[in-house]
Amino acid sequence: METNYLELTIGAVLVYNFVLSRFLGICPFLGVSKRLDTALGMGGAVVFVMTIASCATALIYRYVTTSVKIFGYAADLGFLQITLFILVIAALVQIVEVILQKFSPPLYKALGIYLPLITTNCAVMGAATINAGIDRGVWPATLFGMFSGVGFALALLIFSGLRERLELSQIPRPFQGMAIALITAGILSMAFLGFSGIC
Amino acid sequence: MMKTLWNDFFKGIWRENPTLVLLLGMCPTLALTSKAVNGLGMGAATTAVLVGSNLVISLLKNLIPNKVRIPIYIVVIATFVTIVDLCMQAYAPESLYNALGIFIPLIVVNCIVLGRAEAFAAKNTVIRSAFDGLGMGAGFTLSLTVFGCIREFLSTGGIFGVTLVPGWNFMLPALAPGGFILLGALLAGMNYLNERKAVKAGRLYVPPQGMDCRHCRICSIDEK
Amino acid sequence: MNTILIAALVCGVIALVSGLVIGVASKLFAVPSDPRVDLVIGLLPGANCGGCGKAGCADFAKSVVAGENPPNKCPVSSAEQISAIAHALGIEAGSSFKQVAVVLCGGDLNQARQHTLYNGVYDCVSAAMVAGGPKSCSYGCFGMGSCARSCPFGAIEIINNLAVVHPEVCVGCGTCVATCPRHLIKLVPAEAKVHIFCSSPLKGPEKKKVCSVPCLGCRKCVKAGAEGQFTVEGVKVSVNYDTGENGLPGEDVVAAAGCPTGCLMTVAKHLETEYAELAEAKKETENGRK
Amino acid sequence: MAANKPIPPKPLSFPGGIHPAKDGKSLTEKKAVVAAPLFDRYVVQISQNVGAPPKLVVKVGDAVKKGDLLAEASGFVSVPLHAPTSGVISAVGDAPGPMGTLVPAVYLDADGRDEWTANRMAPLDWRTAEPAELKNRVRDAGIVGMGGAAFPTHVKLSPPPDKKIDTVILNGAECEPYLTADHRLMLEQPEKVLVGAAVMARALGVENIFIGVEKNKPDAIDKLNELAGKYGVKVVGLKVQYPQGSEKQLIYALTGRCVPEGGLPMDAGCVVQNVATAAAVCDAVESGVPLIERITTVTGTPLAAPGNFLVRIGTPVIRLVELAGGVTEEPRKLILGGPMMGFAQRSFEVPVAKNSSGVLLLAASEIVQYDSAGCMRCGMCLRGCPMHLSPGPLSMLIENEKFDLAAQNHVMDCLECGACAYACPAHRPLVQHMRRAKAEIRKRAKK
Amino acid sequence: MSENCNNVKLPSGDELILSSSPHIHDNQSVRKIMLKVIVALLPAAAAGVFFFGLPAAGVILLTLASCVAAEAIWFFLAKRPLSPLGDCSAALTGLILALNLPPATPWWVCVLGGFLAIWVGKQVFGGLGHNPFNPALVARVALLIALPAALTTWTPTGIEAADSEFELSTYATPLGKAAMLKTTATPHGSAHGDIYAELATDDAYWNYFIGNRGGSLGETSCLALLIGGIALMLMKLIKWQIPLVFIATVGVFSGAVHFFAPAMTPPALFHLMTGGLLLGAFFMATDMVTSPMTTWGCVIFAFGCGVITCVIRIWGSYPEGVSFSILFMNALVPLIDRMCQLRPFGYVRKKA
Amino acid sequence: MNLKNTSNPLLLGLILCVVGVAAAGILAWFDGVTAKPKAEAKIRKLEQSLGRVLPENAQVGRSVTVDGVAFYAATVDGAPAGYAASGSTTKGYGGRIEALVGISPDGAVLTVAGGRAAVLVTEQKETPGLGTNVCNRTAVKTLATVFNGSETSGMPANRVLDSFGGISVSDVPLTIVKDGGRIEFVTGATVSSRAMTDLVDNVLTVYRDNRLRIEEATK
Ligand SMILES: Cc1cc2nc3c(=O)[nH]c(=O)nc-3n(C[C@H](O)[C@H](O)[C@H](O)COP(=O)(O)O)c2cc1C
Ligand SMILES: Cc1cc2nc3c(=O)[nH]c(=O)nc-3n(C[C@H](O)[C@H](O)[C@H](O)COP(=O)(O)O)c2cc1C
Ligand SMILES: Cc1cc2nc3c(=O)[nH]c(=O)nc-3n(C[C@H](O)[C@H](O)[C@H](O)COP(=O)(O)O)c2cc1C
Ligand SMILES: Cc1cc2nc3c(=O)[nH]c(=O)nc-3n(C[C@H](O)[C@H](O)[C@H](O)CO)c2cc1C
Ligand code: SF4
Ligand code: SF4
Ligand code: SF4
Ligand code: SF4
Ligand code: FES
Repeated sequence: METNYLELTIGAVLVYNFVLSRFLGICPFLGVSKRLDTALGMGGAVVFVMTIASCATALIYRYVTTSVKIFGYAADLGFLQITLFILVIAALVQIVEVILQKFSPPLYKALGIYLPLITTNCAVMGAATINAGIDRGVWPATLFGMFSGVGFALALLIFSGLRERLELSQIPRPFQGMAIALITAGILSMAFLGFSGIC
Repeated sequence: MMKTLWNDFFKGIWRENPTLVLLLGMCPTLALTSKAVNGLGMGAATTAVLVGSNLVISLLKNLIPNKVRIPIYIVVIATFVTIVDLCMQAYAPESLYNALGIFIPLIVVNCIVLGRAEAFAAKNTVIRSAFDGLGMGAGFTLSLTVFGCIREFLSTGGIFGVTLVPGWNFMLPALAPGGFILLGALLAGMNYLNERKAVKAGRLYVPPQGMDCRHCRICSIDEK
Repeated sequence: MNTILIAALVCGVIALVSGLVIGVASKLFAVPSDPRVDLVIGLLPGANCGGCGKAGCADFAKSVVAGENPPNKCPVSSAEQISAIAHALGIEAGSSFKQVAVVLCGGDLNQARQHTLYNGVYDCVSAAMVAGGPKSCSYGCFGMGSCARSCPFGAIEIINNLAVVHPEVCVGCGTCVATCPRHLIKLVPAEAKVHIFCSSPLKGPEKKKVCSVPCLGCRKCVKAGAEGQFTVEGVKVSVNYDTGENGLPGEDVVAAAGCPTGCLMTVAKHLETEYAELAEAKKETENGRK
Repeated sequence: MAANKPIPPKPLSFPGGIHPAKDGKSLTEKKAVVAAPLFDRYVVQISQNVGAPPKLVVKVGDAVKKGDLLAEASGFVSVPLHAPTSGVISAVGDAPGPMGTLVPAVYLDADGRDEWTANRMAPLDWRTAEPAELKNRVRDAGIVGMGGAAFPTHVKLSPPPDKKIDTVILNGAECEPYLTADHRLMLEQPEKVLVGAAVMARALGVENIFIGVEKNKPDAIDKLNELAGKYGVKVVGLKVQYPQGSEKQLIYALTGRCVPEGGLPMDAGCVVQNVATAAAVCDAVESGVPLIERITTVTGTPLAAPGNFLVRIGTPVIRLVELAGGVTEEPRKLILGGPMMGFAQRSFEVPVAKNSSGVLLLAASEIVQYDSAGCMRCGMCLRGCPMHLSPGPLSMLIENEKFDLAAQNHVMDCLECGACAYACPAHRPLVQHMRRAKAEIRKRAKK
Repeated sequence: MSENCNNVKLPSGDELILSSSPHIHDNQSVRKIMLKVIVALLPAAAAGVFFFGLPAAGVILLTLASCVAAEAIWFFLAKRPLSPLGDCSAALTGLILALNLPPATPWWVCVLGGFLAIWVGKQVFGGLGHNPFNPALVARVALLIALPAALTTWTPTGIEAADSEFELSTYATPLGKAAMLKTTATPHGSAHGDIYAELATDDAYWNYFIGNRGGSLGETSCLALLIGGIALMLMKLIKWQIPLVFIATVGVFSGAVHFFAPAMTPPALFHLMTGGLLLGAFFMATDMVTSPMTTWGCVIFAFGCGVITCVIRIWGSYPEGVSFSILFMNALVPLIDRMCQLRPFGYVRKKA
Repeated sequence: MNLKNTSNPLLLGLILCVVGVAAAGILAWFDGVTAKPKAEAKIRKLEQSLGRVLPENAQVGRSVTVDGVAFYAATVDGAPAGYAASGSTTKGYGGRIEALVGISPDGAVLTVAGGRAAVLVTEQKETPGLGTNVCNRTAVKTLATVFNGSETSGMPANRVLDSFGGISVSDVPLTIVKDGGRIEFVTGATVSSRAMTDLVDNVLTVYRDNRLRIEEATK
């Protein structure tokens, strides 16, 4: 279990960036990066959801799937992990959405449209699975989820800036659209490789 | 009937290929194709889940209330994913299982699977849904394997672990940046061919601008 | 067996709670939505391209339902898709009266004199602001394709420095009409096949100096056509697109009129001649290379 | 309000701007103004002012005298038009205009007698005349801004009551390369310029009068200084830097005030007038002469004898070229105005208008072609832009027709001064882009 | 209307050129700028050839040629005129790439690098001016991760090689040595602070300054780079803020780390004089296409480059971080540009 | 029956609950079904890798962990045949490297089938194409080997790892050739080579210092 929080956070944001080196959450990364403002909204939403989802799934992992005891019978429910994680994440997202809608319409307006997109996003589930895979405690897991989200948001922000610039370039016809976006993402991920080893 | 089924199957392979045309499920596409075997394995696993979930959901489609259909789809899909996971733990070669890693659980959130459940299985018959799942899965597998072959060949000079060009060693295509760049180049190539075809046919061709969500509107449909 | 029971229990409880919460929440916070929006979303191509000026297809669908935007604002939808939407919403968009655009100028590279050497942005609007652009005819098409670029459907092609609308692709959205700095583009009924490809109001001899296919104002067509098929404004003759009782002029009128310059033409013929000229030019350059 | 603040120490310059290496002024700056002879035909464009075009009051066949009304003002922002000589109206119709399109014009065949009209306006004593009287005179004389914009001068002299004007600035900067008309005017008729300034100050009820002159005209500064005291005018030498003559930059250089974004000089408490305008005002007031002739620089290396000429409004440019000795080398560009802001012409038939301060011919070797290559983001245009815009990125936006974003990035503040395009190593047609965007945005705003 | 004026015919309207104002231009062009930068790089290239011998000249020529060839082939494939080749930017990219490669780079790596730079780094984005990343660096980093062995095989300079004690097979650059010490230095090591002594002697510094050290072809000679860089600054072709802030940030940052933890990293001067800092700061971070346009933007950009360079050098697994830092900050340029937008003259903040 | 449009929360919850219960049931049952193969696979995995660094036919017995090194005792026909030791180092270029080292009872690195030294890296993060050349034993499969069926089943060769063959406790401390020792290294990947040397060195040192304890514990 990691105890070095600095390493945990820097690692999550830069070195093992979810999008650019772990290949998680590519779909929203490519899909919601056309404009800077939408990228900002999506980034915020992902940080938010990843934090609470990592916390919730870590709790489930710790207190249900690995060590549930009912009527004195213990069972290893490892096989339920996937089902429970995704169920909890989906429900959580829906609940957050309705609550936001009710109690903070401005925030809902800013983040609302991105929330459902996050359910079908590898990043959230990925963070939960990684946490479970190395048996992280609830607190580090939450932190990991949050900073992985920050890493995602950072990559998304940078990428959307680049794409706004690309939009003004005379991209050769076959490369227009997704193709150039992917190539740019590749070079961006190359730049992030430089951080390897700093933790 | 046969024709419909054939159509359901075949559209996933080329016309609506989930990776190359719809640009869905990008994470496994990029993460698991540094080797052709991994692509094939991931494709097979996803296909199994797709067929299974499509079957079950089209069976249950009338019993599923609209309000909770997404959680139910998810549970069904998650069940199949877990089954695949358990099978792989038990029977698959260890190296493959390790290579696929967390991407097996992540099939759950693959937009292709959920998207087919929502867009096809929930509206069509069991048989058609099965064929649809099979076709989409085959398309996914095919593109992953082909892309895997390309990356593997360019980086190690071999395919499926068999060296064809001894001494070739060029790591870039196998690493994250190379994956992105190669996929981009591949798309550009497809765009070029499609555009040429379209021009010949006198049509207008717009290169895909982003992922194509017309087959999975999970994200937008729940917009209250 | 224990495991199965416990698993079922745990999963059941969590699922029950989720279901309850979702159910209760959706009840409590229900926001009424217009089912037609979903309908339109379903009919749109879902490219989420933003080409319509909205944040995405869903946003656009809302504005269509609200009547803020006509369905044909979506640049990706085909004509059928658009009419399907219009049909679904009961809007009479393009179903009864289809219009297409036509560029009323026939002076291409080979026929109209370029007046000066132009050096600047290759764009009609910009060129028009530099001493009226390079074309000798102050009313002719620059052929720099501002309209073609603005057309969301790619219906306009620039052939031999002249804009030509492909009527089968054009959906009549009118974007190009607003773009052309020379106001050469007109929306006409789709049935109109015959046009006078000249927009200059100048006198015949003056036009003759700068262009070999001007409308000289000889009125042969007016005589050949039925009553009300053409309108005359000063020297300028044009097809009357407000279909009167005699309808629009057809090919027979073209044949009967025997237009001395050939600016009275069908669209098909126009395209045909332009393509032929293009092929000619290509052949020449190839020969030149050999 | 900026207007009430005391005038801070003068910067005598402004941030940004460029120094054209070859300013071409030496071709004509030593050439005294020569009055052009009477030609046999004048083509007077009807609309020579910003605002509503004047209404024609003559018809074909009418005989007119010099100074007779050809068209009368049709609104507040409109000025009358006068006959440049005596003769017969031979036609009313289209003539090549300065923007390349055909514009309505009056063709006046001179009778060679050049007789003044009978109802010529009476001289006024400006020291005693009412401000309103002076303003009316300025309007009746058909005076518009002769520095380039052709904005009716009397409008500028009638600020709305909520704007406090405390300074009149005469623009003698003449920062445009090649042009020396204002320079010669200030040198040869300083008295007229100063009187004009005083007249306008009186019309506005203002004490503070500046004349800003770039320091590359030391003789003109000296000349003005000799007489300036008499009229309470302060002559200020300014740093030689293009576009020093642009009113916003000039106001900043002279007073340290900034005209707020989208504002007018009066928002900074100033009224800026060209020196030629002032001279025309002087003529109108002191001798009742309407604006029918002006000093124009006819220059360019292809010309045999470039010089400054006193020409009547409506003279076709071809006559001026002949007057300047004809060409010794084939000119490839004809420009009305200076090389930085002037308009390329498609024909030598265009007539001189009230705001034509120069006629410039360029030979092939002097022309640098524009290129559609991409912006290199080198930032040279940023350094040159007197309005602190980012012309490079703006032009990219405009090229991609993102006019909304261009508007957000302040393209409407562009002066079209050309400093950016001058500096751009990629030879991008930046000003043309700006112009298109401004037109497009105005069009959209109207909708 | 061709009236005769004296002896020369006036052009009939057809031959008059129409264009927008302004009608005169500064005597500046892309080609001239690129050629000037190429000339400014010649001292560094010459130093490289002097210290590393003829193979280095081969690398320079080959890389340069392959960049130009790659651009020509691209234009040919895209059926576009070859005229943009004349702007010399491909040649400059090639030269800079060559100066970034080890002196003994195999020929095929040079060729591959040229194509990567021009195709992946530049032309797919639309060519000169459109590329968000520095093409030479894209190629250099791609090669580094693709062929780490080829790109980390250093050769000693001719002078060093003549030194008989020298081990040729295991040659490492000064930064490489520092990095190795980094991994071997145990936290509780006794030789606290002295471990870098050998790398930071006066003698060593002199060698670093003139360029008698291992490293990429053109990065070794501080002297040659300073000559070229300062010339560019004086000609105002590069914004002086970038090199200055970049170098100062590295100096201050590494100096501070060395001050507080001498075992962590060598002194600041070592950092300034070794590796590709000067080459990067003067010639690569300043590429106008890929750096911010405004003054403050440049300052932020250069500061970011400096910090990331130090972070990678001190904590990262790569011995050198200049390439990565510039590439990373290139990605941030659109955001920086947005942050540092200029206010128009007379701008008034709209009241909210 | 069509429940599509129900919005009764209780019913919704119930339906979801039923689905959940069913899913959980199926999964639990399936988990039971695959329990045995899974366990076998796990054992197979360990044995496979352990087996590769031990003599043929060796049986893996009890294990003990001393100073971070795990020793698995092995016997051949009941007689002690040495240990498979799982050690690690953090001096790799990418950080931690883990490897299995087969050692004989008297503390020498074993030589296994095909004359390979019994050193097998199980986890590493070295630079692909550089450090991995030091760590990985990758068989070069070519078309020829595939068609001839002559794929070697044993361990592929690796110059650095194989140079550990026969090295024994008496050779400690180990150094690479470059530093004057006996262990091979890969130019350009000295760091990784040193790290491997350090790893084996550590394993042997621990064995030398705790031999009796280990023998005792794994009896
Ligand atoms: C729409 C418009 C309204 C103007 N109104 C006034 C005005 O009320 N008072 C004034 O002094 N100048 C006014 N001006 C004139 C400008 O201040 C300025 O002198 C004119 O645009 C010419 O400037 P330029 O030659 O620098 O382009 C107005 C100009 C325009 C275009
Ligand atoms: C870039 C630029 C440069 C200008 N240069 C001069 C100049 O040199 N002399 C001048 O009188 N007016 C110049 N003007 C016009 C002035 O801004 C202003 O319109 C004029 O001084 C107002 O006086 P007027 O109305 O009498 O013409 C320039 C305008 C711009 C936008
Ligand atoms: C991108 C990069 C990756 C590297 N990866 C490794 C590695 O995985 N293992 C290693 O031993 N050295 C690696 N090195 C090289 C070390 O930095 C060091 O230079 C080298 O090990 C010493 O070189 P030598 O073997 O020639 O003495 C790498 C260097 C670079 C630039
Ligand atoms: C000061 C200066 C520095 C440059 N630096 C580089 C560089 O580091 N790498 C490069 O590929 N091109 C460089 N160029 C050339 C040019 O800008 C580059 O090819 C463009 O990025 C291609 O679009 C430089 C140009 C200048 C003027
Ligand atoms: S822009 Fe013009 S040509 Fe294109 S579809 Fe609309 S009307 Fe037709
Ligand atoms: S029709 Fe109008 S917009 Fe189109 S090319 Fe011709 S001039 Fe340009
Ligand atoms: S023309 Fe406009 S953008 Fe260019 S320098 Fe002048 S004010 Fe700035
Ligand atoms: S001067 Fe030209 S190339 Fe440089 S930034 Fe401006 S527009 Fe771009
Ligand atoms: S596959 Fe879509 S986010 Fe990962």
